[in-house]
Amino acid sequence: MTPDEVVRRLELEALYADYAFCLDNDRLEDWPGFFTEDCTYRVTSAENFEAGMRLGIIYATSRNMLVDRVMALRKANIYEPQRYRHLVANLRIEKTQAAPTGAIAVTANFLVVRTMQDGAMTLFAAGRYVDRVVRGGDSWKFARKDAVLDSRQIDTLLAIPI
Amino acid sequence: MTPDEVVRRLELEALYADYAFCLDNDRLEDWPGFFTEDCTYRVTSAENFEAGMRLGIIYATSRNMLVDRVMALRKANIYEPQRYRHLVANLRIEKTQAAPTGAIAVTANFLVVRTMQDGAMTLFAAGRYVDRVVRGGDSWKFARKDAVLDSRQIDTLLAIPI
Amino acid sequence: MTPDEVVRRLELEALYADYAFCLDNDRLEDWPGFFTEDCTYRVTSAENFEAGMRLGIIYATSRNMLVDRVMALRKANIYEPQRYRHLVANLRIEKTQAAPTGAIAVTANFLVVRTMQDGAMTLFAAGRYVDRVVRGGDSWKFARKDAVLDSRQIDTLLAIPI
Amino acid sequence: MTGVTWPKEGNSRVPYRMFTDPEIYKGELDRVFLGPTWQFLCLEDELPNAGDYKTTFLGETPVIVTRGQDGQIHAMVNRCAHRGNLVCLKRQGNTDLLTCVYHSWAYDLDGNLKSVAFRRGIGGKGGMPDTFKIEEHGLRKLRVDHFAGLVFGTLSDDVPPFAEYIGNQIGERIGRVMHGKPTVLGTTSQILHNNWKLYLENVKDTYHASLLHTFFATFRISRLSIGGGVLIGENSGNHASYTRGGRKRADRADSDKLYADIQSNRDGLSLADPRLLASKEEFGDDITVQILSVFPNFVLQQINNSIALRLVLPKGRNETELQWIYLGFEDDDAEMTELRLLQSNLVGPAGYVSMEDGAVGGFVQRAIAGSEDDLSVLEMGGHDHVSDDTRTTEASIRGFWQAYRPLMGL
Amino acid sequence: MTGVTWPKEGNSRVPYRMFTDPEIYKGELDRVFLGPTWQFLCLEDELPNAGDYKTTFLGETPVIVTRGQDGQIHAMVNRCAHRGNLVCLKRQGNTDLLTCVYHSWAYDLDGNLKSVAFRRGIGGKGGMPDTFKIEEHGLRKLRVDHFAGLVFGTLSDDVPPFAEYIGNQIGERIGRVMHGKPTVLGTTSQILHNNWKLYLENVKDTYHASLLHTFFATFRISRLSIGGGVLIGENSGNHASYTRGGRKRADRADSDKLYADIQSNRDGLSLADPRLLASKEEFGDDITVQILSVFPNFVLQQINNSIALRLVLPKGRNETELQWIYLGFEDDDAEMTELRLLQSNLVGPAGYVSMEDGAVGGFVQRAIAGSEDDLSVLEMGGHDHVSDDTRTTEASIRGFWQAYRPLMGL
Amino acid sequence: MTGVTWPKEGNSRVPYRMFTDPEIYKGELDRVFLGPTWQFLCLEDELPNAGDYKTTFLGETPVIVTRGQDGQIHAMVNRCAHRGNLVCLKRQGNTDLLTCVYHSWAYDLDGNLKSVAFRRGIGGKGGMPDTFKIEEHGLRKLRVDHFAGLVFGTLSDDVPPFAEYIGNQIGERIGRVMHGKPTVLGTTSQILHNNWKLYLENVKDTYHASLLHTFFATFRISRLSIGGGVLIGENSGNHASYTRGGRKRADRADSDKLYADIQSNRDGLSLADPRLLASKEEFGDDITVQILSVFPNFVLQQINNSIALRLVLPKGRNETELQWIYLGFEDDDAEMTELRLLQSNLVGPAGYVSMEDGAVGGFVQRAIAGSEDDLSVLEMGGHDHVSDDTRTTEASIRGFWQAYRPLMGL
Ligand code: FES
Ligand code: FES
Ligand code: FES
Ligand SMILES: [Fe+3]
Ligand SMILES: [Fe+3]
Ligand SMILES: [Fe+3]
Repeated sequence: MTPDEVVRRLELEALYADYAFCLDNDRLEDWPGFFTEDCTYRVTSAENFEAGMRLGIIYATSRNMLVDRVMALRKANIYEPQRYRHLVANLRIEKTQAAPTGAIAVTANFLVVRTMQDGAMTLFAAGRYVDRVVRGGDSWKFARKDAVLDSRQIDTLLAIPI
Repeated sequence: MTPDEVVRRLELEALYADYAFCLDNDRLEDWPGFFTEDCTYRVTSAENFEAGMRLGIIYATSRNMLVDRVMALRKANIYEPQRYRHLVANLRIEKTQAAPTGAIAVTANFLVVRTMQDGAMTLFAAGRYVDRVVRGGDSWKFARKDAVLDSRQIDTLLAIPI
Repeated sequence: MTPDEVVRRLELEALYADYAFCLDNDRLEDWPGFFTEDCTYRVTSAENFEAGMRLGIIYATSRNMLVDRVMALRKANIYEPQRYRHLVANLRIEKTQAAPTGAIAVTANFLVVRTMQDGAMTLFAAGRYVDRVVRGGDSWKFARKDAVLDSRQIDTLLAIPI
Repeated sequence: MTGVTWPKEGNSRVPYRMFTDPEIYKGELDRVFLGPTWQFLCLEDELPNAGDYKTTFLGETPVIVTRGQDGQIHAMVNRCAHRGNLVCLKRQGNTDLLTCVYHSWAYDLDGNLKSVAFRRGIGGKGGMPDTFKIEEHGLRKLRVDHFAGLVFGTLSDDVPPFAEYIGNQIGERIGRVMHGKPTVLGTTSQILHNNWKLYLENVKDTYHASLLHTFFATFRISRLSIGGGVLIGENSGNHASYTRGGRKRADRADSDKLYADIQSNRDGLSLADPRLLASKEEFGDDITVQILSVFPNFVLQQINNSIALRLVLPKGRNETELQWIYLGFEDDDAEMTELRLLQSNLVGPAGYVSMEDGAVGGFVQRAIAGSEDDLSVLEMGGHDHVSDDTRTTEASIRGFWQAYRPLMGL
Repeated sequence: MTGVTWPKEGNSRVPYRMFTDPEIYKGELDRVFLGPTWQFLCLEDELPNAGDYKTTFLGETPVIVTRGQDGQIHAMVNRCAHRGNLVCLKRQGNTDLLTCVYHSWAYDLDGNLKSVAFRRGIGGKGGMPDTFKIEEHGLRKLRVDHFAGLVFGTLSDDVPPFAEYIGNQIGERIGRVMHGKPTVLGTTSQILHNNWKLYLENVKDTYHASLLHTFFATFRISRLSIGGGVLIGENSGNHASYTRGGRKRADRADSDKLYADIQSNRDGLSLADPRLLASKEEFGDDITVQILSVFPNFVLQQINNSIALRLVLPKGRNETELQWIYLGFEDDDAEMTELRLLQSNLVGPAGYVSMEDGAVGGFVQRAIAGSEDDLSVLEMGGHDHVSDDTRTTEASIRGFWQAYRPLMGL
Repeated sequence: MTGVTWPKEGNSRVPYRMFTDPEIYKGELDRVFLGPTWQFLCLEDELPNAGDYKTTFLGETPVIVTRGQDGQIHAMVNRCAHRGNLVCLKRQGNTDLLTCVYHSWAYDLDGNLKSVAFRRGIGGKGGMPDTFKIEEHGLRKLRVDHFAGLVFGTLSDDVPPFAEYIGNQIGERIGRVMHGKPTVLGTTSQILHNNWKLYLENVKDTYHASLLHTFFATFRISRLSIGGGVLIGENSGNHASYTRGGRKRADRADSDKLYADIQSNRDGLSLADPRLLASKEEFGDDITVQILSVFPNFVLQQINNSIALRLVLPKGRNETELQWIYLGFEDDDAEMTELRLLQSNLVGPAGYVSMEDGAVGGFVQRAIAGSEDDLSVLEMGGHDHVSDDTRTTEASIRGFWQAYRPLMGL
């Protein structure tokens, strides 16, 4: 592993930590900033993903659609107060990828625990991120993010993104 | 990321791994050693934490209080045999922080699975550490550790620290 | 932490990420390749492990036995479609160990969430890996792997390895 | 059947006990789901080839649906005639024979028992007695019927054919949406923490849409002040509600006035990326939203160009699985497919105008704890259950209870 | 009410069935929690301003507590009069109107229905019939009463006012602790895997404290050998137990002798940081520990300077939520606040002298499986339920059953 | 006992209700598990020393097993005679006195109450009344019996001694396997999502083994075409099935023909590391597989050199815990121990020839939902329940029901 690869790996780990921090601590307004302007973001199930079905539970083809999602969650949609706790681990950088400046294919496993205001905790989601990150100025951004849920079932609803 | 930052990040990841190892493998007597003598340790809920309420489910303002906690768990308190499994991930070092010698603000997400002697497993806790670490000799120590639980509810009791 | 130690730690983290990826994405045929030819692989409970009982829920004393396990899972055994999601964290390298070329004692914590085809998710396993890794050519391999489950109970059956 | 006596007000009152009582629930599994009702099994196109199968449920009873060698679709209870094992373990697949893993009894694709392992014993020992007649031990078969590419099944011999069961009006409304050869764009599922009937009430509740789903009103996609109405079938358990002319933003002022006092109204919101709401005239009748239900538990949805089937499966008295199948049509071009995918953000577990429906039933379930003897009030639009060209009514919910009560002897 | 006949020994025997039987539990929700009892709702100071609200429960029935425009505290069942949705979704907040999200029916802070969305329909179509009287469809209201800054509620018209319900002695004991304007230092909650009554028995059990909580005895905080007693109210479901003079370590030798044979005694333990046990005379009566309960499910605790309210909420026949509200007083100085925070380590889910109470009820629940017809023995201190100046008694537990049985017709 | 009337076909039909009905389940806990049956408690060698104890269950009732000062093994219900707390909290340990943590009542290792904390009160106040007789408040005791190093217990006074209960034939079969001083190689446990009787049926089901466990047939470890049979005890709830001569691969061709049409056959498979299947003649009778059960819930397994005890514990009508204890013998050499450890891959939760048994019961449980009135068919090998030298039979399952029905009054 070269010094560059060391730095890249740790920067990407920090990226996922920052991403989780944003979603877990109700900083939704910062969330679109983790993506490129023409990003694709999708939450889907392993079943759909592996069947090559493009449908997403959430499907956005621009950063602005993420901005709209946040706006709707803040202003239009009604859901009980709840919080997520992401655990992201097992980061993998596809060996076959180009220099740190180019786009990199990254996968990572996640668990999301959802806690409702009364204190009820559930293992809400388990799955993997299948992402493409690019160097945007001094930071990494998601050009594409697929949050692939192992389960085809969603408990109650999916409000906060994964 | 500078070489120093690389080393610091990995040392801190190792610190949290050692901390979890200590609690998960019944090495409670080693636990106070992860803290400075005048540390503050608290287990609290996100609800209390965000409301600025200082109350802790556990609240200690010195390493000796941690020593007392261990002594009570060993000699005075009665609870069923049980073990924890910590998963600590998404470590974040607050950018705004000073040199590796100074105090550093660190946050990380955790899950704790509790297993009883009969084999029953529960997702016991999910939350984040909001910590301040300092360089103590050749190792890092917690000057302050807040284990902030997402849930306001504790299943049965909290014996082993988080 | 020396530059070599930095690289070693990150290479080992990558090893566990690759290992989890293999099991979580139905690449069972690749699984034996993570082990040395004369490896020992065992899935056991903390109860047996700490009592010094050698019995394993799975117990293999060669890579070929792992090959046979995969063959049986593919051709002989009957079980409902299911998938795992491993979260491996809190990697620890025993300080007392020799140069990166020699055998290294490594421990890490894991959670495994199992998802059935209908979408039912359960926290299937929590525990720790107690491993010995060696440098095999340009990659690390497991000379010994004990997947020590915190619980003595297995839900339904254990088909896919841990 | 159970101590419950129905309130004298009839269908404009519902005892909360109907959503909580374990005896009621057990009765429903038997009288409604295994009774004289048609329930959705699959799309014909989900089983294109002989040997294709998938599994689903009638209530909580597991069912296999197959495409037989005869090219016909067959359905049977997924329970081995020997000792009751699940015959099909996979959700879908293809096979010549349905072979039970437990003792290898094998059934053909119509559910007839074809072979019993070691039926004659071994070396003249063991085996089945001569009195055992293989033809008496098939899988329990369902009646199957088809409509517009949809396959329905029932265990009842008495229920009329499907077309008759839904009637012409509802039939036309289904045909209108299923205008081509369907292709599945994807599926998902939600676990709802409420009795299945609370979700059905929600689906039939034309009154709530623009109030609960403030996204609707905020972006003026659908408002009660926009033209529309509700059709109720001869079997009043079937319904179709529709919104007309959503796309012409007629007298916005008026309509805003109407919504002025209602919390669900938010002003000055617009989308940073309006492609989400771009939609294409597809049906030639300027109906932008149509929600249709077939008693007891099937829903067909059209919201702009987003088309989905929903199947409502009871999983206990206060848990329900809501399954979604999103559809396009074979002759959709890439642009239309993209449109449908983008509009799918409106519905499903994270849908801008449906996520609330995933939670509100659970809110009711929690709220009625300890109030089983109280009654819900269904008087919007009066007390009857007839079609009307307004959606400011609960008529189709009353229609649901009108269809439900006789089955349950209530 | 349920096949159970009470043992002839009266309150000194309790059938284990009382903690396991689903019928008993259902009966309690109705007869005890929705019956003639007062239950804690909130502190007056939790709702300082008009429009403030919080939600809680009477048994399993959800309740809203509000501070009305009139400055008064009101309480109602948290269930919409329309179709039973939760009116308040948040645990606490501030609002002018209580608006149900489902169809925007709006209630004032007293629970009166103020508006029904589209009540008159739209364009002359739909809407509510003229027979619908808005004033007949309010939220169900609770009776509310106040005592020493605490707010209690009931759905019963017959239960006497709160002060009378608890009687003078218990009232004085509450007043003694609530000696100032309370401030909430924090809250927490525990899920107990036992029937709610097992926790109430534990609270009233003056016999167990120094035996189960070996921390007490080990550090000589409270021992049965230290002076103390138990008060039992005229309504014998209410009690207060107290320990006196804990701080003077009188005849330690004697007392050590008494505890010598008891496992709960550990010798030679001392704290590395004794600040935990530093306490300050606050009440001027040298009472170091007072545990008080109001039937059926409210607890007020004073342990040295640690003051907490506990609310015991049933969540099924063998699950209970124990909610804690830790208090200080407005005029506490920083030192006193720190003292209370440190002493909070004694109680709660991780409390040195309370963590065992979180588990022991679950141990009993597990132990009595298959022994529903056996009886627990409550003979310590005899068979009656009168006040006594000893804590080596189970009198106040017998008092609990004395209050409970008539409500249940047992 | 419960509206169920048994089908006229007798033991060759079983109503699925037997696996789903809560009333049936409650009846079993009382009539079967607390009734006239012997249930496995432990190995004598698990409690070598005086004061050693472990805990287990009779059905859902917790039990303590101890080695007394008298060197004898004793067993009692794990429920304090005071207020029902678990007396032993740990699964195993060593102690002089069984002291309840709640109020420190202490029992000797036979379960007799020895001391009551503060029985005489303090300072002449409180304490137990004089009428309280300590000797009337011991723990409830079990009858204990021994066989071949195994310890069994019952709460019944009527059931005959264990040796008589199982009869000579089964006794010999147990003795055959327990040929030395056992050592525990390890333990594990499985949670099965099915009624406990479905697992017992599976254990007694000689018909399924080579069909469901295709590993067996594939590697020709055991096939129905290999010699073997089933013994059924005088108490027909007890059985032992056996496979003979597995190791000589006689007429493979023939046997392959028999299996040719059966899915469980796979060809051309061989192990990359054959040590797994290397086994050693241990019993001198060329019996390679013996599965033995003692009514209601004990199993003794020998598969080649893999020896295990299995205890089947009901955890609700549709959940079961299956506990495994893997054994070797004191005089095993290192090679034999290694052999047993390797062969343990055949059994347990991940066992090549047992993992399917962990799931198949759950499949049945799911399949029979909504079919409680249907019947399973048990006609393989006829309708009776007598020993036979074939395994192509369900005789020993019919024997189970023959033993079960009178206990339940069915
Ligand atoms: S249960 Fe299906 S073959 Fe026996
Ligand atoms: S349920 Fe509250 S407004 Fe309809
Ligand atoms: S319950 Fe055992 S001593 Fe009181
Ligand atoms: Fe809706
Ligand atoms: Fe206590
Ligand atoms: Fe088997």
